[in-house]
Amino acid sequence: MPQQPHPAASPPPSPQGGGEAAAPVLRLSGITKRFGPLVANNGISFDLKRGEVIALLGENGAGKTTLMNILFGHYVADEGTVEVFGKQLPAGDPRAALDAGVGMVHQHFTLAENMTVLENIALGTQSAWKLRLDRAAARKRISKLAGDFGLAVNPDATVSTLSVGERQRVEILKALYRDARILILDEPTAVLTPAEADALFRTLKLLVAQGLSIIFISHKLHEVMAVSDRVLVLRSGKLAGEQVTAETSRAELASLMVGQEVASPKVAEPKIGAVALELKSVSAAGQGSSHRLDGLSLELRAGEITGLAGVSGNGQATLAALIAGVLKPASGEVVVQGASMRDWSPRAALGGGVARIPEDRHAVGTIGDMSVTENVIAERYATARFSRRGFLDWKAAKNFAEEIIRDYDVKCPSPDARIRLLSGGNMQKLILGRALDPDPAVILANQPTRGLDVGAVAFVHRRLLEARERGAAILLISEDLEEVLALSDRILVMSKGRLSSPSRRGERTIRELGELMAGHGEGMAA
Amino acid sequence: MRLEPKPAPSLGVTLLFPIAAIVVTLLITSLLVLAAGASPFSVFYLVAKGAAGSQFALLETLTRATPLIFTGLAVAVAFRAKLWNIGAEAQLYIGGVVTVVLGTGALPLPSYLLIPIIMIASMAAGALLLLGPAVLKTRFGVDEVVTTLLLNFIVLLFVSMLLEGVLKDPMGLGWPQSSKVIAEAQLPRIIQGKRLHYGFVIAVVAAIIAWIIMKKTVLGYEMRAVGHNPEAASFAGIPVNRVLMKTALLSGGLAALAGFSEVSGLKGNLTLDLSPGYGYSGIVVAMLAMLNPLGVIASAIFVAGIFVGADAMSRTAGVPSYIAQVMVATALLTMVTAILLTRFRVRWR
Amino acid sequence: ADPIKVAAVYTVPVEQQWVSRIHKAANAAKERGDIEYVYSENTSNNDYERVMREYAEAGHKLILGEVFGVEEAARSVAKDYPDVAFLMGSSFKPDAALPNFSVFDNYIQDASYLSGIIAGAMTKSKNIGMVGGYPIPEVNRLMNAFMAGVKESAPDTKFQVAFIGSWFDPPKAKETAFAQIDGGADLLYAERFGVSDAAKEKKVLAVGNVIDTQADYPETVVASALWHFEPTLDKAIAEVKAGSFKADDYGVYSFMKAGGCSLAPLGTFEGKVPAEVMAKVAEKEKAIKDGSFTVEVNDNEPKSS
Amino acid sequence: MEQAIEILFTASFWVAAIRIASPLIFATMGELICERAGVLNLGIEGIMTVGAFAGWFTVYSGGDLWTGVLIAALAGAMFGLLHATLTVPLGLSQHVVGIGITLLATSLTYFTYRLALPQVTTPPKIEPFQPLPIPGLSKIPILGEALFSQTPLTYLAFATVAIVAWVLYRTPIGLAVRAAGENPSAVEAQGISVTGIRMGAVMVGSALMAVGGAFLTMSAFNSFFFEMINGRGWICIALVVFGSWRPGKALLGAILFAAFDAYQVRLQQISGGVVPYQVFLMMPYALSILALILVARRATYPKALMIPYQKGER
Ligand SMILES: Nc1ncnc2c1ncn2[C@@H]1O[C@H](COP(=O)(O)OP(=O)(O)OP(=O)(O)O)[C@@H](O)[C@H]1O
Ligand SMILES: Nc1ncnc2c1ncn2[C@@H]1O[C@H](COP(=O)(O)OP(=O)(O)OP(=O)(O)O)[C@@H](O)[C@H]1O
Ligand SMILES: [Mg+2]
Ligand SMILES: [Mg+2]
Repeated sequence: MPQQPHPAASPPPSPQGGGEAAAPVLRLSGITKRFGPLVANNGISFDLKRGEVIALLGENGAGKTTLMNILFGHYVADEGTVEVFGKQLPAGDPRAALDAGVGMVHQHFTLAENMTVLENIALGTQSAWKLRLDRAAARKRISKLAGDFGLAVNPDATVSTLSVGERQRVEILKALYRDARILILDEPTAVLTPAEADALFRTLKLLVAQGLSIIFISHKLHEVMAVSDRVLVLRSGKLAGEQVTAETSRAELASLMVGQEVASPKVAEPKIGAVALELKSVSAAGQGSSHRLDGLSLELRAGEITGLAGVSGNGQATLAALIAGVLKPASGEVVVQGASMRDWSPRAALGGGVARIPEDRHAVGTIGDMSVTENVIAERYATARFSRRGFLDWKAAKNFAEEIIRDYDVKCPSPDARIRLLSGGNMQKLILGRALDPDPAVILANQPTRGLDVGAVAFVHRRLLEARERGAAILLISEDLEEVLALSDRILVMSKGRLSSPSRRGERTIRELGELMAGHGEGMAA
Repeated sequence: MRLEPKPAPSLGVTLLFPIAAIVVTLLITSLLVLAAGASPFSVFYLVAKGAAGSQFALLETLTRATPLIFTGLAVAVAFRAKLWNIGAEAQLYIGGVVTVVLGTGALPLPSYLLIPIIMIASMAAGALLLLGPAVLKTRFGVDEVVTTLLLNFIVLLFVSMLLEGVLKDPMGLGWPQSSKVIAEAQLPRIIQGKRLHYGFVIAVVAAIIAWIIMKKTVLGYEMRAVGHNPEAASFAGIPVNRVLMKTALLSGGLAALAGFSEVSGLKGNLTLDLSPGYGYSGIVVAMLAMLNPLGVIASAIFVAGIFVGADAMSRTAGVPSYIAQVMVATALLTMVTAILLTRFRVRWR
Repeated sequence: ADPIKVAAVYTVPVEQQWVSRIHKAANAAKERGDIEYVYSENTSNNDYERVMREYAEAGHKLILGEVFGVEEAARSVAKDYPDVAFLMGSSFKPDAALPNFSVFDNYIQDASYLSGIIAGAMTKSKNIGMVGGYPIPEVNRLMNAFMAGVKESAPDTKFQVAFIGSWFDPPKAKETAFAQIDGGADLLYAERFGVSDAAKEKKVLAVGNVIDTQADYPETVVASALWHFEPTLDKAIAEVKAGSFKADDYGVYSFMKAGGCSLAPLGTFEGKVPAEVMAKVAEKEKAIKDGSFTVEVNDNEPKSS
Repeated sequence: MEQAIEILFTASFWVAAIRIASPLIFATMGELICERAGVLNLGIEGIMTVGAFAGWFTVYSGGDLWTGVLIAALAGAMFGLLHATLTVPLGLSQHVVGIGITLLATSLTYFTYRLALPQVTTPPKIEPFQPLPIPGLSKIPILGEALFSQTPLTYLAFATVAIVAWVLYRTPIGLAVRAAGENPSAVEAQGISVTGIRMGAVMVGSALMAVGGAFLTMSAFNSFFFEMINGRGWICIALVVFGSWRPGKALLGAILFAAFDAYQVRLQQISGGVVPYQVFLMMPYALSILALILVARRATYPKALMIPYQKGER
């Protein structure tokens, strides 16, 4: 049974005084990790200094998470060593990493949802054989840390009631609570709103000022430029480059990552057509932590990308569920290409030519344990193309899968591979292909590039613009304001379940949009 | 300790581990035989002889495998869609009830009409019985593990009530048993004078049909999708609740066929001991087959063979007959472990 | 002569009262050197036929068992092995066309009836509790005879009858008996294990059935109707030895006349049962033995009154 | 009708209810611990059988009663260890292992019993736990009698509930157990071994199940019989769900179920044989389903229940 001294009792050795530059807080030497034939990490070595922020960059599947998991003891490296404060960490022992002062905020949160914030943080921090969990002490310490670093959360809140941003704060608190001296953040901003991301960066600054060292993984180059001191680029498991942030540029980093220049897509003038989808004063109960909708109206026109910006939780998820057919309106009307939809369901939406790209590709977009082929036909298996008299035409299905794999440049071992084995970017391409193949009249793109690398992002953008050219009506829901600004012909802001008046491309500044997102400013429709 | 997937196990490895499992099982069994004061050396021979050493033994094994194929299929189908049907036992009994209700003279029809009618009616009854828990699951979120488990008790008491009431055989001298089904409702024996009956053939056909459904049809695809990720399935437009209902109907129907086949093919009438836990063994059979309907045939024969063989061994060796169940259980646990080890490698750090 | 090879196939463990009597008689015969004895217990009816065949194949000369649920299959086995004698517990009659298949049953209603007479005299509350496993003829028959006996000495006695739906759940039988004691019973008819324990704990009386448990419950068990399988088995062994085994109903060897059943000695209750009651018992016993009185065999499910 | 209601106000009815509930309480707490850690333990029926035999046999062979309880618990923990080894690090199907363990434990017990006592015809008896009325408290009408005139094992059952509740909600280890059932990666990320927690929980839970079985042979009764667990283990699985995975509610469920059981026995006596006895026997099961329908919507079950956890897998 694990035995954990109270963190305060054993402060990790922190190299005080001079010689900081000489003695790194963390040293990875020659880390190699194989998954079967795949070499996920290949002889990676680097140092992290006290108070330094390193950004780790790389395409989807480059091996970033794997490397961090080795450092933290989730995975055991096949070769190489990890040294923290000059002492070698035993392999595969998260407890040792924690005790040595390494804290990790995982790409996918590791919180027990039905338990409170305090319980999640205190887990494993007190001696297992104590007859009583000291909640008061834990609460005190959490409040202090929260105050010191601007990480406000209610310790007694159940995690399931928290927003993504709050959950992330809990994750960081977990690390700080254990006196972490090295903090690893794996794509911390992928699911954050810009405002939340800013708050996170402020916290990180405070931490660095306290002498913590940080490894920060992100696909967003502007964040990397803003936050880090040094950038490491991984490509196919190898360290492909190392740059001092101040001496490099976004373009250079992008080309280091992908191996070539990434051109941003060119946007032609829209050819706006008829209304393809219309919501007529619909009301619907809120989905999860998202706001409810009350008498909301919306028109999507052919050949136009409508961008929907907003702080998450303001009803975007509810709106997306509604358009996707997952949610039936309590009142009001859904009109697809002129036809009022009485029985609204995912099937009805698909039948009406509405393509859907869901927010969560792992939980909702794909069925992880089924093959690529089985996943690509999921929305259309019942059509004549893939089935006859109750029997599936596997040949047609496989052909279709191969077609998507080819046309959408999906990297995968074979159409029979379980889709779980694909990287997020490739999964997303597959979902995109599945959705766009039937030339849909309406496209609901909900966070289509979340967590994707720059190459994949450009690819998705290009495909969406092509669909627009072809005359599709597109609703782009994204928390990435840059993305919304770059792609949208028309922008709406959602706040407390209501939509602002629309603005055309370039009409509103980021600032104005920000005010609308915060729920004030002119232009909120009544 | 952790498991790492093996790339592609070679044929040798695929066979090696199951063989090792059988060897371990025999070793453990031999130890118990030794503990009972008998000679452990011929255990393997005696088990094999008892399970397949003669035409009689082989037919007995297949006879016992028959209901296990049905219940195994019922479980395999349901578990695919993650509908945890632990109630195959109850569905089996309901199938038996329908068989005697219709087969004891109520429907004076020729065999070729009567038997299909009884089969369909049994399946319908078993299907409806599982539909209840399925509806409770989808409508009220009631855990079906529990409801199907509890229904086993309720149905058994219900059958007991019928057998002491309306279904009681007037010629049965007061025993809680039903009348015998009429000749037209009986499944013929495959070999005259032996116990193996056409229920076995029906079971094999059912397995093939179930395999086709799972592999080739839209329904099978839907069931797997719902089983793996209901949320994603629902998003993609798969009618999750309807699929679960269909799964329940199919699974309950298959389990009910076990009751039909035992009554109509083997016992002739319904008693309270129609099944020595075939419903529960079905779970074992299905999981050993890794939920593959065709695999269910093999695993049912394996489980039946071990039992029949070990039971015979216990008599020849002169050890308590409970050793048969011990051996079945040991074989099961070692075999599932072996199957795992063919696919994964154990790393100790 | 060499001992005869005897095999028995039981559907329950040999602890079960009914089977324990057969097991005991067989072990006694084995001790005497008359037979070699092997058995298979807890054999489900699905396996019954197979086990019978295996024993027949293995050269056993006499096969004992209980074929209540597998009558037809058992008879077909007998047909296939004409040289093997089958003596089977059964509710049906022997069949002359199947000369090697005989039947028996625990016809101990005589003793049950007598135990009922004593019970009627010993209950003060005129309220008797009866806990059974399942209402099958073997059980009903004895319960009914017992109730008839009770009515002989206390006609207005009230009966509480309950079935627990299991042969092996003594805790449940005990709870049920407790409930009957709560319901006013001061004497229990102990058809299942567990009932006498309840009686002992609550200091009321019990009447035993099939086996004699007075040694375990000296303060509790007043009387017991005992089944002796020995006359039945010994007769069969003799027939097999003589080569004259034929289809027969061995049920009569369980009758009191044949020594197949008896009232257990009063033991600790000697002198506590009123003398006139014992006189009546003796009188009835005599009448039963000389054939002037027969206890009715009633297989219907007894009901609470 | 009146009689039917009067029963509810008799002390002996409630005494019986508590007594019938006692083995269920132990086993339900055992199952609850396993499930709280994320492991469905369908081995319960067999493990109870092992406990019933081990405890009884210890006393029969000359051990004292409490030694018997301890041995029962150890025997249960051993089968728990087997279950846990197969389902936790190896991640085998919890359904199949559970049923396999039930089969193995039951048959191995019967086999051992037959080897140990080859010649008995009536199962030998032991001197079981005797009721130990607590002075004063047991004099309180009905409630006091029901609760405080039981055997020491019943008191232990109630104490177990309190301890389980305390451990789960008030101690660091309980926190880890609950988290392991909710999200094992959260446990792993905090440096605790999920495997260790789950295996420990299954072993402790199985030990409790075995004590529940031992109650039947050492307190409710005084000898061991084949098949005497008679489905009680399965009931406990339902009780855990009924109790929404909370010790207090599960205790309530166990008492409620036992009360139904004690009630149906008494109703059988006054029904005059008009209603088939099976209807009464069905009552506790049918009412359990009904009760489940009422509580199901609010029940929050451990999210990781039945999901094996493999370190380094997603
Ligand atoms: N548990 C695992 N089993 C097998 N292979 C794995 C496993 N985890 C990762 N891999 C392999 O390692 C490679 C690197 O994965 P990793 O998660 O480190 O990528 P990443 O750089 O974090 O990607 P992303 O930017 O998408 O998060 C993947 O391409 C994958 O094939
Ligand atoms: N069990 C696994 N076996 C093999 N490879 C895996 C496994 N789990 C993950 N991977 C690999 O790990 C890589 C990263 O996985 P991850 O889940 O981090 O995806 P991602 O690209 O980061 O997506 P997202 O950002 O949307 O979560 C992928 O390339 C995937 O192939
Ligand atoms: Mg990653
Ligand atoms: Mg990613």
